Amino acid sequence: MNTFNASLSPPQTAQPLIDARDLHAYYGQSHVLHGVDLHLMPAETLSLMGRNGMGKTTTLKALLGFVTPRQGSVRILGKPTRKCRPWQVVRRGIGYVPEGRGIFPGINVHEHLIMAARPDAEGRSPWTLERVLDTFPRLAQRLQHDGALLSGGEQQMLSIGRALMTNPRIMILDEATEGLAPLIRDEIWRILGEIKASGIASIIVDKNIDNLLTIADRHLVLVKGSVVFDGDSAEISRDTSLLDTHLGMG
Amino acid sequence: MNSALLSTRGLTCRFGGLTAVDRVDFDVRPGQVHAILGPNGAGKSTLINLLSGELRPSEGEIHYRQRPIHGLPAHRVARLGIGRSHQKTNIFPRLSCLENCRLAARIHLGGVIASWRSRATARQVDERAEQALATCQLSHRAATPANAMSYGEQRQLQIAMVLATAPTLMLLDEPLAGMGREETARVTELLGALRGDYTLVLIEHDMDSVFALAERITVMVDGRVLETGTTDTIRGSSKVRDVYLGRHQQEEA
Amino acid sequence: MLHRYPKRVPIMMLTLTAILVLYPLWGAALIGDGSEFFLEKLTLMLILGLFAMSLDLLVGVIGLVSLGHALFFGLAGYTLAMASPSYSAASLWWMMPLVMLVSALSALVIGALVLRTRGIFFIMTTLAFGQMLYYLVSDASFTGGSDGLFIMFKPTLAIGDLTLIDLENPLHFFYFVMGVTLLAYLFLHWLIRSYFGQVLDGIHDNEHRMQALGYATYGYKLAAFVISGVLAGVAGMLAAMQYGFANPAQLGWHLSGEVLMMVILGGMGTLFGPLLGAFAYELLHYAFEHLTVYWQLLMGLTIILIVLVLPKGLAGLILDPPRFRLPGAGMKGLFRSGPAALFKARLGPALPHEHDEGRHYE
Amino acid sequence: MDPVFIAIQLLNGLQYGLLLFLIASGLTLIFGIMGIINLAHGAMYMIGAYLAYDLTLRTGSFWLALLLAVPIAVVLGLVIERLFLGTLYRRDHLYQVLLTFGLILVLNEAQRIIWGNDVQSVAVPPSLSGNITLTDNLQYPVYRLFVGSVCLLMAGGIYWVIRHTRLGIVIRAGAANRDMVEGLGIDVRTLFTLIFSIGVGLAAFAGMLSAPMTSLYPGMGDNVLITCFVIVVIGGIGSIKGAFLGSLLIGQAATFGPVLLPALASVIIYLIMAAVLIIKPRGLFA
Amino acid sequence: QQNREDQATPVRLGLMLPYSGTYAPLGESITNGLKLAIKQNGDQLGGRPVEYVVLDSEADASKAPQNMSRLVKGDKVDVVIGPVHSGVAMGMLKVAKQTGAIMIIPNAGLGAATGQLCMPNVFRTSFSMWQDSYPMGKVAYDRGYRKVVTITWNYAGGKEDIAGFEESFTKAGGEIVKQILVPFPETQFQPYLTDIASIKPDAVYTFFAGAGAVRFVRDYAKLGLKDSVPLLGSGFLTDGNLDAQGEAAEGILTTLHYADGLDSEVDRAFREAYGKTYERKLDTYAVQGYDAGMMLAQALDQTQGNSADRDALISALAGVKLNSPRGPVAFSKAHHPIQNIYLRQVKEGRNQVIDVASRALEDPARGCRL
Ligand SMILES: Nc1ncnc2c1ncn2[C@@H]1O[C@H](COP(=O)(O)OP(=O)(O)OP(=O)(O)O)[C@@H](O)[C@H]1O
Ligand SMILES: Nc1ncnc2c1ncn2[C@@H]1O[C@H](COP(=O)(O)OP(=O)(O)OP(=O)(O)O)[C@@H](O)[C@H]1O
Ligand SMILES: [Mg+2]
Ligand SMILES: [Mg+2]
Repeated sequence: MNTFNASLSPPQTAQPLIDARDLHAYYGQSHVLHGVDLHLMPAETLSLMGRNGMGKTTTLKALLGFVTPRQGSVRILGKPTRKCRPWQVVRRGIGYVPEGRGIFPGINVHEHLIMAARPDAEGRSPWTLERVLDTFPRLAQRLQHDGALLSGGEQQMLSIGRALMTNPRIMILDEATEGLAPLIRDEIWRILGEIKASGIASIIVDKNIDNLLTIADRHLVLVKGSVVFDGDSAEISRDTSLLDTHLGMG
Repeated sequence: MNSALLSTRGLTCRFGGLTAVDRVDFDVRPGQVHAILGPNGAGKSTLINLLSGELRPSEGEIHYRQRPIHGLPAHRVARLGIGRSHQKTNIFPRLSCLENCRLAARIHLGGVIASWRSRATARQVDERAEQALATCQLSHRAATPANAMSYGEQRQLQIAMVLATAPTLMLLDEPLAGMGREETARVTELLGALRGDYTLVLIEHDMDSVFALAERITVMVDGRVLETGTTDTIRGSSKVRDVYLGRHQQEEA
Repeated sequence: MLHRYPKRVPIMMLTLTAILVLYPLWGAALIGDGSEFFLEKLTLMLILGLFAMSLDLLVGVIGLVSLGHALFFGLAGYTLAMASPSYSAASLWWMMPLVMLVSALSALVIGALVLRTRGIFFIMTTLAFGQMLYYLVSDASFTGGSDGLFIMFKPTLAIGDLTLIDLENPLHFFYFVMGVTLLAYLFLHWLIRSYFGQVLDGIHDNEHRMQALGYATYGYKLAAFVISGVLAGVAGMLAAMQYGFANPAQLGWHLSGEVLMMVILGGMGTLFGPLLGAFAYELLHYAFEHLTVYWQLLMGLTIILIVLVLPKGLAGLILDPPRFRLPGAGMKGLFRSGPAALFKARLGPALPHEHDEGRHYE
Repeated sequence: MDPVFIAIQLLNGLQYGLLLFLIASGLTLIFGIMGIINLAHGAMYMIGAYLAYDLTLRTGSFWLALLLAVPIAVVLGLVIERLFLGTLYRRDHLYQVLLTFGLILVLNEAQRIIWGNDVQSVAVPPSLSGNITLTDNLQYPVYRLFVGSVCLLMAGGIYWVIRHTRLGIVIRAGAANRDMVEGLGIDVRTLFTLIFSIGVGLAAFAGMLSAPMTSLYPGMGDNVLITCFVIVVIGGIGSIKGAFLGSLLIGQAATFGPVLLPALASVIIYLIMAAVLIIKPRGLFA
Repeated sequence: QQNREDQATPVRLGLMLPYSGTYAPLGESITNGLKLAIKQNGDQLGGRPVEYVVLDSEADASKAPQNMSRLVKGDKVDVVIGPVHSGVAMGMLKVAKQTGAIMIIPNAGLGAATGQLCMPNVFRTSFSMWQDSYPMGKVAYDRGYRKVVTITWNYAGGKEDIAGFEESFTKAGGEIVKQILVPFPETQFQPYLTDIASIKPDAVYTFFAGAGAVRFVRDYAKLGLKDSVPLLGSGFLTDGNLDAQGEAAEGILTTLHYADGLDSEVDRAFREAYGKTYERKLDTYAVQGYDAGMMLAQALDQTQGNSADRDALISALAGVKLNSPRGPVAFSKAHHPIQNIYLRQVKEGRNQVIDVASRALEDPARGCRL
């Protein structure tokens, strides 16, 4: 899509939800992102792929404002995020599942869920406590359990459930299914499919490339902080050498 | 049973009203890769924590080489040659990768005193640490502080640390989590190569790797052992399919 | 890695040592009339520097923040006061080992108990033990109560009749203290870079993992606690020797707090930082006191400023000298968001993903 | 001692404990829940007491003074948090310690410059200056009972906010991991500024309420500080209930200890703390 | 170096007093009194101008030796005036001993300073704990009190004060039924007062000073003890504290070396001058500072401004006779003031003198070999 089109068409349909250009990010002296371009259209599912340490997480953090890019711009829902703090960015309707899960010690499952609860921009709350607990019955059994003492997989469910409680317009999942048992993993992919169907856009990082290829509309492959591929599943499947060299799929 | 390197009898662990591990009998044969599967919250990690001495069992016994080790503190268990990795990244964030591995290697080569006493031992520690890094392809990161690495790289460093300790028995709690596709393949291969020389207890939700590596599998549900058997029996078990693998995995396999 | 410093650190240390050694050459010329007193002040700063370094082993290296460290400092003073014969001088040959032994034993006993706790709980238990000893000493009569005790004669350092160092002579005493401090620095420097020190680093970072690797961390911590206690004891003995006076205030929490401030101000975990911290703290104190009776105001403001501007204490100033590369928006930001911008501008954005909050006080 | 006096001592201990809780409650909020070690807490307590003194003199009414002083203290807390502490959350906690140590010096000196060195006192407001007769030679001032009940109310209120409101959850979460709370779209920074100011307000409020019961002097907060930390730590950090029970425990210990075990009077609270922590290294109610 | 100093070079006075913390008001009063005396002396001592070197002692004993040393060796003061706090005095005495520096103690009442630690170069213009409390024992007995409870802080000063009272009270035939020691600086007195109420003694004798004294007196009254058990105390209980104590202090009996309503000419003049110069209310501490100043004025006059010859100055100081606001003061061999101790009662917010409890009382200076 080109900018000309974007400016003409009504914002809801053609304006990208996230539009990041030429991101350069650093940790202290080390240059981690080298000009990443990324955009996410409404209701689109985007996967971010790359080996360990290639900059996936950093890209996501740059979008959210946890890392301030030294160069480049991020627009979310059309508005720049330059001077925004992460919470302001997130408030525009992002549900964030960080890698490492970000569970708070000393806070129980129920509290985790209600502290995040928030209706969406239109004031609707399709994701209620009941619905999240229905989705993750395991959490319902552990409602009064301290978050830090949950098993790894339970924490992952909680992290996803918590993000859903914010009734987001965009879901950002870093290592979406890490530590989940196969049955639940399938369940998560199903839910992500459902989310997608309900018009929520998402960016997903995960190691299960096969699932990503099924669910995502478009894929971005990062190598050493640069985007080496941006295309849909068909394209990526055609280009096996790409998968081979950059993702280690033989 | 006598041939078991490690065995538990009636092992139980309760947290308040919750029984996370419930009368588990479990045998690990020397030189084998023994996988533990089970849905989330089944008590797998808790079991490993009991074996490694990080938790004390509420009831039951653990025998290692026919000697009881339940009730020993974690560091004593580790000194017996039982090394482990944790499900949640558990490294030394300010230290460099190399130092992370050195700390691991040193304690298993006699600790501080031995390194002080003999230069050769000290050198051995360095060599072992470097080798472990190299095996995990982290050599280029040797001087990087652990907290300046990506999540996946930190997970790899964890494996390197276990390797650096070179324990007789390795307890690995989801070693592949957080790793990329290629890294997963590589580490799977690596663990496969250890088979025979080392004994591995492996918790992992990545079924491709589990089926590629494991010789025996124990499946846990709600703190209890559902089934134990060879890889093929478990794969074929309908009970396991229902509670853990799901239909999809089954068909693929 | 953690304790490997650029060359300028040893160069600076050597220069400072040289400057101090040569005090007789410049002292009188520069300070004039008060040079004799200034020598005393320098001696005291060295003693406090030694004290601060000993605490740094706990605070900076292992991450155990003690608010009762003056216990060992003061106890050593009392040991000296009570073990000294009334009408003649004691010999340092046995006094020093005695003080070290008493410090070591008390550190062993107290350490064995307080090391069961962590974080803020450790701070508070050390405080509790410090205060208990404080009240014990100031309530009892054999210790001279709240008025303290005099040490009538400075111990001597002699072989037979030959006095090696005349400790009564302020200059000799100064060199003696300097020698001890220097030795302690070199010892600690070696210690924290040794395999033992690496274990302490590991404990600081992640004690749980250390145990899982097989380290009996309690033992290591206890050993470090004892070493730290002994060095604090040596400092306390020197301080008591300097003025021949032991007082309960020397083991109260005020002094513990003050030396902790020196450590933080200087830069934790760097050894030379706390040494500088002790000097800086005392010099500031001295200078401000001279200026006005409202010296606390100046002192407080200076401390606040240093905290805000120097993220790693004084040591950070040397390890990572300011470059003052203010980015374009930096100056504007400075006015917008207060002093925070001052160092943010210099250091770039704070590192993300550092959820180490609560680590010390879990 | 006969039972009547034991009962009176129990009451004394209870009332002292409640007062301690009031002073410690701000500290629990700032330290126990937000995780900030605020050494200047005692100094804030002192400022509160002096504000009550000053404003009572100026307005002629203790109650009016309270009404005016609380907002002043909260604003002071706001300024301190925004200017200084707000920049330190990502750094080692010890820098907060050092900074608040600097603040103690500044606040103490400010007190001396503004109010001078003299010992001062505040009269008990006339409406509460009555006494209840207990024995032939002992009375109980009504004001102390009043303060006791205010403390109880505050304790209940704080407990409710921290445990049972979303705000409480968010503060506790923010102390554990600020970034993640931001990642949920919550403005932690403003929230922390707010809570810190409330904590300062509480410290000052405690100072104001106790002003008619104690004497005011330079550095009066420094002695209170340690006792407060003892309480928070004995109770178990982050636990309002713990701080409350810890206060009551210390209140009773400080009342009965000196009477029953005079030799240990000075060390009793430290002894208790050391014993508690050695047996339960994370406090009684962690 | 015995050469006479130039008359133009100032006499350097080192003031080592607390200017911060709990003891700060005392430091301030003493400084005021001292400066007033010197001002009245024409801003000169023995013909030389005066220069003050002011140092905050922080009432911190651990810093006392170095601070003293700074004044003596660093600032080269001729005389050190200080301290307030007994622990600090100990540290200073040590340095005074080593250096021979002349030191005038304007407050700290520890017995040792003019007892076993007495030395030629140390003077005191104030009091000793014993001196102020000893006369009270007899007063109490004479008033018919037989069973008395004593209460003070558990520190050397408090214990010495109580000991003085006990000595004369038991000698007269009274009995101390309980001795209560409150941890210093605790001011939570309620449990102790309840304890006292249950004992029902004839009277309570107490030593507290500063903020603790204010709180004690107020609590004593508020708990209703004031009406049933008379309160006796060392004069520091009420001195300088009456404003803060208010009503609660009315009627309390104390002994001290100074009082309101002495009404001598010197006292009247002093009070007037002090009132004109300072906003602070006058208290005993100011008198102690004032007398230190007067003492210096007399002695330096006698040596004609020579402060370099220490021995001469010391003997001049030792020979000083003061016509002080508190009455005539001379110095004992131990360099301690021989002075009247007054019995005072709080009336309408004043420490009104009602009697001389002991005239020209000399401290026994136990252990002093001067
Ligand atoms: N320290 C603890 N205190 C209380 N409950 C705990 C504790 N540790 C674990 N649990 C609970 O025990 C159960 C078993 O947890 P465990 O971590 O062993 O599961 P797991 O099998 O490893 O699961 P996963 O595959 O998700 O990692 C979980 O429900 C967890 O919430
Ligand atoms: N806190 C940090 N300080 C310094 N460097 C960092 C930090 N975090 C990450 N890096 C570096 O930035 C690069 C990108 O890291 P990032 O976390 O974005 O990778 P990633 O693609 O998410 O990898 P993974 O799959 O392992 O999570 C890595 O090389 C890493 O070493
Ligand atoms: Mg990542
Ligand atoms: Mg697990």
